[in-house]
Amino acid sequence: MLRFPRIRALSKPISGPDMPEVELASRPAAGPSTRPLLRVDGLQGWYGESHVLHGVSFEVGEGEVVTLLGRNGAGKTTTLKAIMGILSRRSGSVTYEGRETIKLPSRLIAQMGIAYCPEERAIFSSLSVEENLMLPPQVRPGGLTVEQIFELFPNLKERLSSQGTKLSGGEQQMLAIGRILRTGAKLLLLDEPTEGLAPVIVQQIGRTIARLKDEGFTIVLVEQNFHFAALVADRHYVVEQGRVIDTIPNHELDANIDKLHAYLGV
Amino acid sequence: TDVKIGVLNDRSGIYADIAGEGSVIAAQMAVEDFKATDKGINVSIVSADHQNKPDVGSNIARQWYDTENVDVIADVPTSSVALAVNEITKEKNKIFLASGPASSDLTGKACSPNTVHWTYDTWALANGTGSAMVAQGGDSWFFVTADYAFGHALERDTTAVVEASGGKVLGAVRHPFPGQDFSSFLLQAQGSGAKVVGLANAGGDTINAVKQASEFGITQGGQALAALLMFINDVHALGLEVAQGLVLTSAFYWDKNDQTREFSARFQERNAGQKPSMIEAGVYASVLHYLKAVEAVGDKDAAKVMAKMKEMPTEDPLFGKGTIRADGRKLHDMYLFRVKKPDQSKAPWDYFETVATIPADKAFRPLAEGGCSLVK
Amino acid sequence: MSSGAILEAAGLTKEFGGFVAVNNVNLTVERGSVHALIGPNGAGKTTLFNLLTKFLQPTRGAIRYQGRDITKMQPADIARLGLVRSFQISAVFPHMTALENVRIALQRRRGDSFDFWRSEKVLSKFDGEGAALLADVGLTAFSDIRASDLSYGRKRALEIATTLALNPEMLLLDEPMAGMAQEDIERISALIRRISKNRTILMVEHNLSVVASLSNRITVLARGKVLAEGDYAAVSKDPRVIEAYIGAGHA
Amino acid sequence: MFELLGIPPQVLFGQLLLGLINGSFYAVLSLGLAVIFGLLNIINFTHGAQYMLGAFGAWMLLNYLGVGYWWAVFIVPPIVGVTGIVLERVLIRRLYHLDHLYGLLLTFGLALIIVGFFRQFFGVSGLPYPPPPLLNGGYNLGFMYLPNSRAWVIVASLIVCLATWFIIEKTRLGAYLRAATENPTMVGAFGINVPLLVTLTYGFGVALAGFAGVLAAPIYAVNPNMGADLIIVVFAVVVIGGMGSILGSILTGFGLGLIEGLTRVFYPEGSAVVIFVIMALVLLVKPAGLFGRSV
Amino acid sequence: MTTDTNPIAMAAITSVGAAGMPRHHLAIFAALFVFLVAAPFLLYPIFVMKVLCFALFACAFNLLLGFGGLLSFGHAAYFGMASYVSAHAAKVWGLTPELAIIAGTLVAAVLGLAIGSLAIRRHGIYFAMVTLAFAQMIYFFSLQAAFTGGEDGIQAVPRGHLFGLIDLRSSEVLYFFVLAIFFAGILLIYRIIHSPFGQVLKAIRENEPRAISLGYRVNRYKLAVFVLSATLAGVAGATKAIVFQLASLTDVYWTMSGEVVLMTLLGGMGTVFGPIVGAAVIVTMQNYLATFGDWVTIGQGIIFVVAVLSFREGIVGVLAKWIRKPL
Ligand SMILES: Nc1ncnc2c1ncn2[C@@H]1O[C@H](COP(=O)(O)OP(=O)(O)OP(=O)(O)O)[C@@H](O)[C@H]1O
Ligand SMILES: Nc1ncnc2c1ncn2[C@@H]1O[C@H](COP(=O)(O)OP(=O)(O)OP(=O)(O)O)[C@@H](O)[C@H]1O
Ligand SMILES: CC(C)C[C@H](N)C(=O)O
Ligand SMILES: [Mg+2]
Ligand SMILES: [Mg+2]
Repeated sequence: MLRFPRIRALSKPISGPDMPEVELASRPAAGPSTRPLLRVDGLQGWYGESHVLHGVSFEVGEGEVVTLLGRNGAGKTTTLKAIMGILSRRSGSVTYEGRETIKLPSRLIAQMGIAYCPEERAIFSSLSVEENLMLPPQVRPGGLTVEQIFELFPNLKERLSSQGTKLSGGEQQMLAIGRILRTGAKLLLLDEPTEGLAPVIVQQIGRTIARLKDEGFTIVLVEQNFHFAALVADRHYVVEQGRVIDTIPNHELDANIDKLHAYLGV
Repeated sequence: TDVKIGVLNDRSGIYADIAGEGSVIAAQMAVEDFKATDKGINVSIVSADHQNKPDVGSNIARQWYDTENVDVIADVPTSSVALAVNEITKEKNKIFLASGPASSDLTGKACSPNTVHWTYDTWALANGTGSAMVAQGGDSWFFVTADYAFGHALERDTTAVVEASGGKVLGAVRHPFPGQDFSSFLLQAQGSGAKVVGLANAGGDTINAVKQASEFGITQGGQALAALLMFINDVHALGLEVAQGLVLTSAFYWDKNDQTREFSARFQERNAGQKPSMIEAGVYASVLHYLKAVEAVGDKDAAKVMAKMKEMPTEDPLFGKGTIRADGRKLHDMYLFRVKKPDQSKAPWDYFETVATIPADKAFRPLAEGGCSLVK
Repeated sequence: MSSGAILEAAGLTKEFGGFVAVNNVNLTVERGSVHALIGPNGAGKTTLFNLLTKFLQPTRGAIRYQGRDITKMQPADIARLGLVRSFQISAVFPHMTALENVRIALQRRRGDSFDFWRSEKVLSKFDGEGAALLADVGLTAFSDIRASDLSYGRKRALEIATTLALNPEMLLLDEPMAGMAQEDIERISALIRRISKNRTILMVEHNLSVVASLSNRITVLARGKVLAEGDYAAVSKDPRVIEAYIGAGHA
Repeated sequence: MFELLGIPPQVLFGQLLLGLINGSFYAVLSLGLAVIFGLLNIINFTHGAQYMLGAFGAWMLLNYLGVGYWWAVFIVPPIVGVTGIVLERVLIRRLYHLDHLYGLLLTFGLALIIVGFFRQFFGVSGLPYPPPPLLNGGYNLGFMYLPNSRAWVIVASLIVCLATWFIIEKTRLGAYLRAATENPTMVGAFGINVPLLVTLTYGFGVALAGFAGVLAAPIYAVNPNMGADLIIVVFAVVVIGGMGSILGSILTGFGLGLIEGLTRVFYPEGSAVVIFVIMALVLLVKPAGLFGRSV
Repeated sequence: MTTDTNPIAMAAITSVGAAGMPRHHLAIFAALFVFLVAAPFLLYPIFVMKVLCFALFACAFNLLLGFGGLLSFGHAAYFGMASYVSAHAAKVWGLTPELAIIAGTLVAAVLGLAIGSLAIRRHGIYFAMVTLAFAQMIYFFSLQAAFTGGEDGIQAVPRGHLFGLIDLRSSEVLYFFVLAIFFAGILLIYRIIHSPFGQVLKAIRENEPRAISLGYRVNRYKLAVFVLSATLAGVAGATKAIVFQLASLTDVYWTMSGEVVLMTLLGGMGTVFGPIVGAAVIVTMQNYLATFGDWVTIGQGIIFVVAVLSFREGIVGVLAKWIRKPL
């Protein structure tokens, strides 16, 4: 067996003066403890002819952080895209703040206050870093200020005038997260935000998520690294073959760890 | 007898207004006026667009002769295409009634027993306009020449005339064909100090060049403009304001006599209000003459009909009396016209005043000078 | 195990406009080792890779591979010397099947790829070898699937199989585990360990557990410069590395 | 007489000035093409036809409605732009997700149709468009006579070019446009109305072509074929400048006008090919054109 | 922004039949052969020869675009130059037709080598533009050089005697000579596509950096396919000059480069048989609609618009999708 020092280190509950917020994340919850902000019900999705989502259902309460866990190709990214309205063929029901959005174009969904940070980052090469950062229009008040974003991701500040795609892979990830924090969207859909990031940054993002949660943001997180997920989420939904097959509240994670390992094939 | 005439010309390019649909109408009118059916000759007319490209033109000509039993091809503006059709017609032993093309080579080194060159040629244009301008004191020239076979020929023939009349050529500039912006060539012409700026081009090129010459004040500056090949349709497009005063050589003008007026009125009705150009007039006259020859021979065999055409004097309402020479050159009077001032023009299309008439025996290159192999 | 340096870079520098992405880096990779290159995002790891494989031209510095100066060579020629890289963003031939992907690499080794007058049937002689390589990375069941239809993890596996098909002396892997699920990580780790037996590997990787378990030597890059070098134990205790890269969480 | 390279300086300066005027047309046309290519990834082969539409628009306003040149300068470009918007909405829209070859083919086909109809109904000899009184006459600059109509072309196109450049490179709207080129889905997911943006952009690019057409009407004959061969030259200008680079296409437009002007003095026959020689040289030395971002 | 990888060029090879090609390909080749042998007795032979020349030209072009992933916008240069040289060789030097064609082809190959080695260093649209630029220079040369006859072209080229023996003046005899050239050409192209070399091309088209990292010197492969394509385009142009007894500026003008793109796309780029169909459709249209003046232009425009909007894989591409087999 391989040794995974990082995983061991991270799976201990971390506390300490530098990461106080993380503890907040571990609040127990079985279903949404608050009124559901987002409700996905029987969501179906297709890429052309291939049917990828077969009835995804889950709920996220206001101010919660939930994760979608699952193997490669389970349909996690597709679920986020369907919620965001950028999967061209979808059916079922997605309600946000009680409003049905399944038929709306993505721009109206965005204007309701949902923001998406894609797996492949989608940094614009014809825009400078600064323009990339400032691109998404503010949809609501209450987003982070540019200064707060630079505090989180100091790399960005140094490279403001570079071409967006000249940033390193990790820096691009920071930029992709940073730019949606400005918009004031209340529901953030983050697709593998820690992929390819240095551990320091991963921790920073962990702190950021906790802080965002504190400030009332609601987050749907897709993660491969469930040890990271465990630190920040209230609840985990396990996705397999286009369905949610299990729900594990974070506080029951330790008890269910073997089951989860089996799901994820660890 | 069944006769099939193919009108081959430019139906979409820069010469389409001079020799396009109008030529087909002219050919039809010739057939109607000749009352062919009454005389037992069944005439059908086909037409096609050669796009001013030799390959397209020769392709169509060959196909017409091979598969559609076309007996005679008429018109073919654009010298390069005409030369190709000339070759194929000879090879297939049919008849070519060239009205559109300008190159005097058709009755010179490329002459063919199967071809009649009807309306005009570069030699006649050079002779008409060139000598007239020199005679008026325009004894130093600068050419603005379309950079292709026709432009070169026109420049060459005009240079010869100018020099023979005692003038001299100060220079020439060749513009890409077709051109849009002539200002820089005109500026060079202006800079040369020549008394006459000769435009050795045609159609849209001439129109643009004349227009821009007026914009840059060439004529106001004291230089004269000689559009060596200009059609009434070009004048129509330019408007008299700009075109006034231009001197041009032509074989035909609609307002010459009652017969031409009568024909032109009928033609205008069928051709979207446009008066006939000299090429269209030539198509009418050449088809008419061909049909007469067919009637006279009672057969459509090319050699016999051709012999008859050359033997019989020509007579038609548009060009009057004339003859066809051994080298295939049709002879008739040519005219030197001047474009009227706007206030002189009394009616639509009232554009030209006659400056001189060049008699048929002076209008064209003497038979001996062409180098045609049919002339012994 | 080690028998001297296989790859050496001396004073390697790359500037983009005014920005120095790689700054005077000296790097020695021992023959037969698994050498990891880690460092914060934007440290210059990918750029360094690009320099070593000549996808970028260094501003200054020299590179020697097996004692030979390759600073002036073309990327394809470097691959032909047995120094082969993978990409940070998955790189397969999307409209070809998994087997065809591997065959492309096998075919290059055979060296008659200009034969435009022969039937491609001659390529079927590689099928056995190709299948074996696919089996190594657990893709046997997918050999007739087009690469574009494979999941991300499997694409990475295919990419490694393709690279191995060249039977390279030395591999440069840029974040081979990025975006992989746990099961794939374990499989690929095992694979890398196995193939490292008679090869040299230089890899960029953010997954520290993978780095720790696989590599004999680690170079830490930060802001274009070498910050520290040593084995995992030494490097992970280096306070500068903790500050710049690993973070307090790993204390 | 004092001469420069065998040419009297008067003639040389005159030619340079003419080159600049020509360059103005290149600049405005290539700017429109660059805007459309840069932002929509469509190689708009209809551009030449739309330039022609601009000239015809002015001609029709004058002849059918009696509306003069100065009104046409403001009315025609939006009208041409609207025809572009219709094309975009109905046809071009369907091709964005495809290789730009298809956009080229479609717009090429559209150009054939438009030009074909105009040839059918207006012939090809060209129609006269008298310049307005204000543009008649000109100034004697000593080395040449500069018609007002041409001086106006330089001024008008400079203004339009600079304004466009500013909007695209320096404003927020411009940033949306550039981002939407690369990844319209993501920009839409930020809450921006990308389809509208794209339609307006196409309309704007086309309006620029229409504007050039209006400028051309009093100078050249109004002719259905006037854009046909120009398109390939203008396209070369865009490429030399660097595809999608706004500033590049403007500067290159003026620059190549000048170079072409010089060629007309020293080697007139070559003036049609010089742009291509330059294009080959530039692309061999600078892979993405003079001002292009290397990929 | 790159045209290097095209979405629809995916001539994946399936079920290989006995003769080394899939059975349905074999069947199509056979049917095509039978039809073409019968064609001169049913149709105007010169017309069919024109189709064959353009079909070969389009296939040669498609080799570069559909299978090499390189969009050349200057293929008229090789087609037209070969046509001039072969016309000149037959008319002025008095070479026999097969030698004249070889001469034209060689010039196209050399030209392809010269231009290709410069152009392949650029990508996508810039590659297309470099090829266009050189083609425009070739056009300019053809316009100015004395031997091409400028606007008039080289006219009255003798068809001559094949191998000095067989008189080609009869269009029927000439036809079978052209048919042989055509078949040799497309079979060669077929083989190139389905060769080890073809596989490498495909890999390069799909992911060039990866191919480099595997040790392929991609520029050599691109150059090789460029030269092959130019050479075959030359064969087509040289043959055309003999058939029509004419070489003219049309064949070197940029619109000819555009036309071959249209033929290929209309028929189906990246398919084996598409360019043949595309060439046949376009040549037929130009041939039989020539009497309709501007309405031809309008009609052509409408066809392109409809084709792009509703069957953009091209005619054959759409058929291939229906029967789910590469064609
Ligand atoms: N653009 C596409 N076209 C066709 N199929 C796709 C496309 N994108 C994804 N798929 C398929 O849809 C399924 C779900 O993919 P999805 O990207 O949602 O998975 P995921 O759970 O996010 O996986 P990963 O962890 O690898 O990101 C997979 O089988 C994948 O192959
Ligand atoms: N072509 C380029 N032009 C300008 N700057 C560049 C270019 N390529 C990389 N950079 C810059 O060089 C730095 C190093 O980038 P590099 O991709 O090598 O980082 P990395 O160490 O691989 O990071 P990551 O772990 O995030 O992939 C970054 O700041 C990046 O912005
Ligand atoms: C004016 C045209 C109808 C004739 C053309 N210029 C020729 O080449 O002969
Ligand atoms: Mg995913
Ligand atoms: Mg990297």
